[in-house]
Amino acid sequence: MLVLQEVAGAVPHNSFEPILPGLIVLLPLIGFVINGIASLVAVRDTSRERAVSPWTQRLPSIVAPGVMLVAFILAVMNFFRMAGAELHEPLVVHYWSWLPAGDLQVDAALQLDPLSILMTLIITGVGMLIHVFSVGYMRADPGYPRYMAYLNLFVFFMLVLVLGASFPLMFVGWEGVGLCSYLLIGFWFADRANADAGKKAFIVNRIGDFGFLMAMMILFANLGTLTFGAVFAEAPVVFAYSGPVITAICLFLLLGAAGKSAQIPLYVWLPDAMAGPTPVSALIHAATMVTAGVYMVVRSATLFALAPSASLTVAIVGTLTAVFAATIALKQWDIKKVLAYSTVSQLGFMFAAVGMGAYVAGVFHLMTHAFFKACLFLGAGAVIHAMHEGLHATHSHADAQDMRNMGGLRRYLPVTFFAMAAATLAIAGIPPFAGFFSKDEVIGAAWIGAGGASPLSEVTLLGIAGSTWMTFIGVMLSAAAFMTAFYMGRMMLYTFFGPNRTGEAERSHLHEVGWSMKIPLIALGLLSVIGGWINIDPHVPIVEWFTPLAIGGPAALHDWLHPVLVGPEAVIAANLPNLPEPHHAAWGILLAIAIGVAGLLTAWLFLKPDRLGTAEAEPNYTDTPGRLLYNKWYVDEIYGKVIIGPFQALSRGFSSIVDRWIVDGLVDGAGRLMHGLGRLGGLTQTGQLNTYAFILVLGVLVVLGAFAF
Amino acid sequence: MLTLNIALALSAILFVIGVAGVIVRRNAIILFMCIELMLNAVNLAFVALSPYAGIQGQVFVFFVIAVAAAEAAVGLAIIISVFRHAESVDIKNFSLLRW
Amino acid sequence: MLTQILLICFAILAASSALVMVTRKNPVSSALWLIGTFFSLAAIYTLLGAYFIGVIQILVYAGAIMVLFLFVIMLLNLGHDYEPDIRGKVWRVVAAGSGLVMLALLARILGANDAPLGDMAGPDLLAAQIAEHGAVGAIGIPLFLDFVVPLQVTGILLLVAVVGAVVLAKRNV
Amino acid sequence: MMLDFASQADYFWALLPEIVLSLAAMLVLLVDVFQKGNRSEPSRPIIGWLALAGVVVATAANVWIGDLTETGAAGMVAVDQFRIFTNYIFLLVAALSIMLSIGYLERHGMNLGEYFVLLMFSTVGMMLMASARDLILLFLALELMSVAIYVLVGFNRRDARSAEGALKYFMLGAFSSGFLLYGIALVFGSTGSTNLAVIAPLLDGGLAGESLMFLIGAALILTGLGFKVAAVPFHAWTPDVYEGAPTPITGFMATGVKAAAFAAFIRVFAVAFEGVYLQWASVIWWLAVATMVGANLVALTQGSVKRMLAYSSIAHAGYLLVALVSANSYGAAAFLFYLVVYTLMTIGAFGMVIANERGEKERVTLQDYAGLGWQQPMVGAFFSIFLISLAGFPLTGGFIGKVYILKGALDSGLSVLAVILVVSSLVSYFYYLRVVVVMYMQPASSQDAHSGMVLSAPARIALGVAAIAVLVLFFYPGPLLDAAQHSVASLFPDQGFLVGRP
Amino acid sequence: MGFYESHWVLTFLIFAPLVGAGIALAVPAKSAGKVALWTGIIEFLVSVPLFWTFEPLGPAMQNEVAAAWIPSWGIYYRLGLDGISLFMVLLTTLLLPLSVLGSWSYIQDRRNAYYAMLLALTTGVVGVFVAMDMFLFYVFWEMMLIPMYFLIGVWGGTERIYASVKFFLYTMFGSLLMLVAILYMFFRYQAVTGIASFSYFDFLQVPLSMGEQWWLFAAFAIAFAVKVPIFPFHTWLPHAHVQAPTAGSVVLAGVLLKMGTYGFLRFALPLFPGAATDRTTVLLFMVLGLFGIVYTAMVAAVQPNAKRLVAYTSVAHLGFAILGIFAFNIQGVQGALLLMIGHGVSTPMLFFLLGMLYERRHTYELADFGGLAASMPIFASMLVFSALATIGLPGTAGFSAEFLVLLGTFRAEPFVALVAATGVIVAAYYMLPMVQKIIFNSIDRDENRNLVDLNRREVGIMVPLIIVILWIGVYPRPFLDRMEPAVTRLVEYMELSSFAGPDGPGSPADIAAARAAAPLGGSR
Repeated sequence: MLVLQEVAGAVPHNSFEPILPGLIVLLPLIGFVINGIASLVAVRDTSRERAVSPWTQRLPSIVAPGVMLVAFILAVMNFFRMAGAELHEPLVVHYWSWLPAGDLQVDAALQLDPLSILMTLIITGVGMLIHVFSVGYMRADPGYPRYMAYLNLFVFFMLVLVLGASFPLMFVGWEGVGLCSYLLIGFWFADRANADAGKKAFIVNRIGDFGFLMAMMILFANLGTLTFGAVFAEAPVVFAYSGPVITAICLFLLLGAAGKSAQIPLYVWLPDAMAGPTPVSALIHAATMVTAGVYMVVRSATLFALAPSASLTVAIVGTLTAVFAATIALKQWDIKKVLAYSTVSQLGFMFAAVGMGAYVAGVFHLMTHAFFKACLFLGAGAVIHAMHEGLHATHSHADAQDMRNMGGLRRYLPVTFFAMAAATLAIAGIPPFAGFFSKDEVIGAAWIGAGGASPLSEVTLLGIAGSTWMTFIGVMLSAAAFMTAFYMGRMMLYTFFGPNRTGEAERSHLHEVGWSMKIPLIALGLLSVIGGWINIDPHVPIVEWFTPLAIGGPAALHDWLHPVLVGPEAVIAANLPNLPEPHHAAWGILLAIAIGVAGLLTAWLFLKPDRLGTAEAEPNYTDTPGRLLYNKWYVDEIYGKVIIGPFQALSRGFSSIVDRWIVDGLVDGAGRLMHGLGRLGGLTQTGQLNTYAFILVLGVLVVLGAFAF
Repeated sequence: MLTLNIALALSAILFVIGVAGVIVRRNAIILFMCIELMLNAVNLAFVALSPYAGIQGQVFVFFVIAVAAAEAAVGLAIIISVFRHAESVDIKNFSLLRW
Repeated sequence: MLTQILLICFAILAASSALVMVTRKNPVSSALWLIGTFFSLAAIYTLLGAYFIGVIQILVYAGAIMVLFLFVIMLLNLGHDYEPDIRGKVWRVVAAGSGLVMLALLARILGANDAPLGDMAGPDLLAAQIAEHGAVGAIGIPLFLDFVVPLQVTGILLLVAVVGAVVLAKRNV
Repeated sequence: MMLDFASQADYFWALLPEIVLSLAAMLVLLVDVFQKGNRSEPSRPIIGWLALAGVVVATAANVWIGDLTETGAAGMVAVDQFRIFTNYIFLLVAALSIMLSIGYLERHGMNLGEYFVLLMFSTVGMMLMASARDLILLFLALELMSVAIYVLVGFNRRDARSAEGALKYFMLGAFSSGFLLYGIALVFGSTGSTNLAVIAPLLDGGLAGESLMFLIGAALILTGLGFKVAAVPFHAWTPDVYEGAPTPITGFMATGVKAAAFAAFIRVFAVAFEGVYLQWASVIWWLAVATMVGANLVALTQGSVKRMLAYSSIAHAGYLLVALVSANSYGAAAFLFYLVVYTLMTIGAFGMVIANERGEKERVTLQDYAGLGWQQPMVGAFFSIFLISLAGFPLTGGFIGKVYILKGALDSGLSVLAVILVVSSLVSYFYYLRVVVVMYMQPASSQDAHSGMVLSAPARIALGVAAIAVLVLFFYPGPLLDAAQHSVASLFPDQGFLVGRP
Repeated sequence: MGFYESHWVLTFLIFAPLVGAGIALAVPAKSAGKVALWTGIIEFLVSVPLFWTFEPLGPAMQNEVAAAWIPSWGIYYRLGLDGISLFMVLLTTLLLPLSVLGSWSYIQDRRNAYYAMLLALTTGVVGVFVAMDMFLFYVFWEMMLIPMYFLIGVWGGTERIYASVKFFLYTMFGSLLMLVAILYMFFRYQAVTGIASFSYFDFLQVPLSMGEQWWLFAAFAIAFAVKVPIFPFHTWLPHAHVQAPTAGSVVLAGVLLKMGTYGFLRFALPLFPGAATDRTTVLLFMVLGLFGIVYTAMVAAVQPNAKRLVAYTSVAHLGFAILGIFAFNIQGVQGALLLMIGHGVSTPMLFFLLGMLYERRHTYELADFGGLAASMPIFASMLVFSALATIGLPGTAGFSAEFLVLLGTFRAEPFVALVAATGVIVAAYYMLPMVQKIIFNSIDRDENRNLVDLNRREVGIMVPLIIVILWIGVYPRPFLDRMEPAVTRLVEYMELSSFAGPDGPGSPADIAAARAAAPLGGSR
């Protein structure tokens, strides 16, 4: 492949020379092709009732994690190169001209800058671990090669998403990951619910994609370009600060991001998406794909900086989602559902962060969340795996994912327990675990804004001042953080503590997972501990105590991402020159720690895993709040009644009434009318001479009249 | 001109009587007689006009009478032919062909 | 003046017997009344100066054609067993109505005093022609000179009529 | 050769084709009579061939008079290219009809020599009608044509329908010729002449538009001719008569009679009465609309293919009326071209109806055609060609013809009429297609439903020629288009071909 | 002049199928398919080099010819190829051999006639795309109706007659009005210049008042709108598709519908620029396009019959094409063209797949399927792929096209684009349930348990289509480059000629000026 290297800005030159960036993207695609062929061969064998060729099962175990490993190594190498080089401008690697039409020039090009490299690292790194996990988790499934193919394809699209150098290319990845998500959610398609869930995910995502498309259209109509470099260079020139156009663009982008990152009102697909295999949930629906919205907002930071009210909207949406999803997670019994709503909630945190302009905090939380949530999901996968084996042995039909059927599992799955415990402490925000630092930065940003030091503090939305909003955000996020700690504690308690609620027979089949699953668990557990240490800001009170732990120097992530955020900073500096210096207060940090600890403690003190019955024995929630939360505020039902139902009824009405009887009816009616008129006219042919003579005379009279008058 | 007008008026009246007869009668022969009446009405018009428009008018009448004779021969033959099938000359019986 | 009085008398005669013809149920009496009309017309022709046509009218129409009609009526035995064949009231009204409308339209010719479009010879020229060539000659000369083609066509027409009548009416095929 | 009708002898040359055909007809009559003597038996096959030979000789005569010109006062008959062209059409009609009749008559047990004689005399009438420049001759020619056809319609004496058709046609035909005659009388009274060449200049002054006698006369002539072309509302006889008549005669009537009446229409109205165009054009405009729309609508509901074709021929009269109302050289040339195509396709279509008849029984309902296309591929293909052409679909001459008519109409600024033509012909697609549908898309009642198809050799030749000609007239219409344009040039001497009517 | 520089290549492409049709009629029934296949392959192979021999930057019209046909009427055998028609021709020739292959086992009766019809159809379609004489164009335009009519009516499903007649009459309704308009143009040209001509390039010169333009544009537009079909003229399409045999549906969706959009680009717009660029017209067509995108998509979503569903989706897609065309900018028009190509391969792919299903199950009802991914994995992958191509997933042809259309539309009419963009949502709303009902869920019918997966021939049909879909999706540049000069010319022409001069928009003077500034090509 011809690689044309070009430097986007003329001066000064970058000294960064990437190593085969295209290969990082291409490798998963190659993996997809190989695994895809294997899967077709395998299924063909099955459908012909032949023995499945063994290589079709073995090959994916090597190829799928293999390509990921190579890609990860390449990403790491590039990362170090970039770290050691001068990078003044994002480096854009052009491959070919993709959509040249008039003044529209979209190239197939990759953009390498700190942000995309960081995302690549997360994707390939976490992705590789999950691939390895999947080898153990899915090997017994008849669709194993297909699964691996999809997973590789997903990584390919995810890399296109983060590395693409223009909005359209990002959109390619954007939709591509949606596709893979669809395919993987519906992986066990024979079960109708799974197929439905996949469909739901795709369609809801498409609503978001609509927003993305609209944003691109407006951008192009105003700027005449869609490549990142040009857009971000020209946007501050073309768009008025806080003007309607840029606000519209950002709101549409928000819609797109909300779809992909499961924010209100488009979050409904994510909990259903748990229908897919658990490693999928870990990779796609926790660590990578769902964070694409966050990535997109950060990537478009320049635009969002230009539209403060839109930014504030992003923050508010994120906050509401964080609280809302956390409430639902409080009452779920399905272990994956808890994690799913937790993910939605955590994504809300990230949104709140990037909305408030705390881009680094957003990315930071994205990264730590990728670690601990992937770890939690994989742990849940290990639990489910074990439960399945147990239940399978006795042909029990009990739900392997229902926490009421678990209990006391720490004795049977110690490694899993410790990994998950580390992740739980991380998500609860207990220092020095990863989540503490990132979540603290997020909530801290709200308090800073409330103090008037944020560009959004001066904005008025819905008649309420920005700083008030920020206070609201801070309070709500704190509440969400408390709930997070609580429901995570609840989950851990019910799963790993108390008496074991599986039957005797099943219990003997519960055992720890194999090494291919253990290693990723351990690695991710470790990352959940240390992941936060790469961004320990020594200027923040209390956090500064942890400075010795810092990896890569103090506030390394801040420094690393700084080149990416030059654009928005310049916008703010130009438009809000008198912004006060942000001031971190110690009480905020203390509050955050207190909330985390309190949440876990509350769970520990008030929940009694010993008294819990199995799913069959335990009664449903009878109190109104419990029912409301358990049934997810009935949002799915409301959507069904208010949007989907009427829409389908309308469709049916269009089809069976409007199209059939009005549009087509007019056409057929014209035909029938002609026939009727013809029959009527034919009636004059009575066969009677007198009639004919009379008709003739009538004609004569008419003609005579016409001539004589 | 009075003569002409009387003749033309009579011609029109006879013509119209013929027309009305064709509409109202069912007996094929009488129908045919009505048509003959119409032809005669036209003849009258020709003759009446010929003093003004020229002698061709009368020549024309001559031809018309010849045509009437030919039509009478053929027409009555047709009526006979029809009568053989239907045993009737009433045209209400002739509606095999309709609609 | 006398001519005109006679003309009016014959006109009334012709019109009334035509009317009676249309309204008779018996075909034979219809035929006879028609002959009455034809006779009246012959008289009118004579009054109008078309003597030859008047004679032909009686010879051919009243003499030949109407005899043929009567012959067929007799042949088909319609003189006795005739059924009433006049259509019902509606038809009669319709026929009368459309007849009257047509009459009204045609009558506009009489009211309007159009200037003739071409050169009109006038009655005098006709009289002069008749005086010069005789009643037969006045028609015969143009008939055989100017109208030789129509005359020949008439001959063919009569041949066709003969052949046709024979083909249709002869008993055996 | 230069003709001067001051000398009556020159009529001999001017009318040579008609005279030849008349003599041939008489010869056929004599041969037939002498051959049979006193016996009652079917005629020999030779009679049909003899009649065909007569038509061929007449055609040769027509070729010969092709370069005649006239001088001096206008005579009874026109000697112009228009007439030559129409003569060819009539002779073509006659030839095709004779060829179709040859086997048909035997099958229906009515093989009498008189049939061909009458057919030929009728053709003479048509030729005279198209050439007549005198209203007297016009009337006589019309009667000659009609009287022969009255007989021909009733020729199948075993069939009550044939007799009934003859009666209806005769009664209404005589009735309408009364109107025509009255019209001629009034025109004669107001102009003092029956010669169209004399009348035409009299109308240019503008007085004619106010002369009621003339206008009423013209109106009555219009109704008389309208009857012969079967324009709505003077059409009522057409379906019944076409259905009752022996099928070859139906074809003959649908083409020849119509063509002759239209030729007369052109001569009388478009050429001679051009001075009162404004008065008659609007009437014919409405007649055309009524004819096209009415006939096509009623045709939709017909269950008998023969009757459907009858309505179709009425509709085509409507299209030709559009050409007439265009009243320009385009329209007239379109009219000639269309007549040729129309003749071929209509006779072809009726020929296919003949082909599907068996023995005594006419099989003319739509269902009788089910599966025909697959069991008799040639018949199916030919019939499809004729139907498609009747519908005016590309790849057939019918399309070029229709385009030509549309061009004429647009040239005269008759856009609305053109649109009505197009929309009504859309309706016609439905019933033409329905035959194709039945032939190809519905299963036959049995495996050998169409196996006993008998069609005489001449009929096959006629149909083959017609089908090929219909196609050729699409792919290579140039010569005929040029001929048609050339033929009408003398009718509209002051009109070029490139300038539309203002 | 070489074969590819002269008109002979076009002439060959037009008439080779006709010759093939003749041979197919003559040979025994069992070899008719082979004749058709070889004709199709030769046709395709001969057409392929056009992709390279066509010079995008060369003259506007290439491979031209003008041979007299009916000279007294100014009717010529006049062909030409430009960046717009090039791909339509290639699409047609690509689909021909594939549809023959697709009929291989589907058609058992009357094969001679069937293949002859299929080949004759190709003649008409190719002719439409290269004819530059209005009369010739009209002839081809109409003539392809007959084979299609028979394909549906003879080899179709149970309601084939209704469907075929409806197809025929509906299409005729539009085209007859167009015929009148063509003749009117002919007369106007003759009135101005005194020359009889049906040449497209001459017609471009006809000075028309706005009043005339309105009527003529309406006549042309209805003809093309029925063909496209644009809402509310679309109801013939579902019937035709459901009843047609596979190859019929393939050609119908693949190229016949494109004749409508092609007609807009080639004729309705440049001939009547004043009326076409009038804001009322633009909005009208855009709104109708939106109806197609949203309304028909909604209707599609609830169809119980898979073929019917896909038929409706065609309306939805071509709604995008209409938007792009009436955006009158480069992105819009290029997108519309790309969409025509993309839809011309992705929808046929769906129809092929449904046809293969029909051969196995003899039904198109969605309720009769379910879980086929287990029994027919290759089929399932193909179906998913084609469905995704249909809903315009990036990387497939559909996305490149719809994206360009949307960009172009937004530039012209932002709010229209806003509504149109919801098309991406409804596309998923109709397509995914269909996919799910066919290949996902559990197998609940025993007939579906042991279905045979696609064989080599069937996979072979799919491969070229997949290649084209991906090619356009990933690297559409070769296509865009070849069409760009033609599109640019068209867009400039429309802009200049609709410019409001002293006599108001679209006045004869403007058109003449536009013609001089941005010639649409063609030697006279």
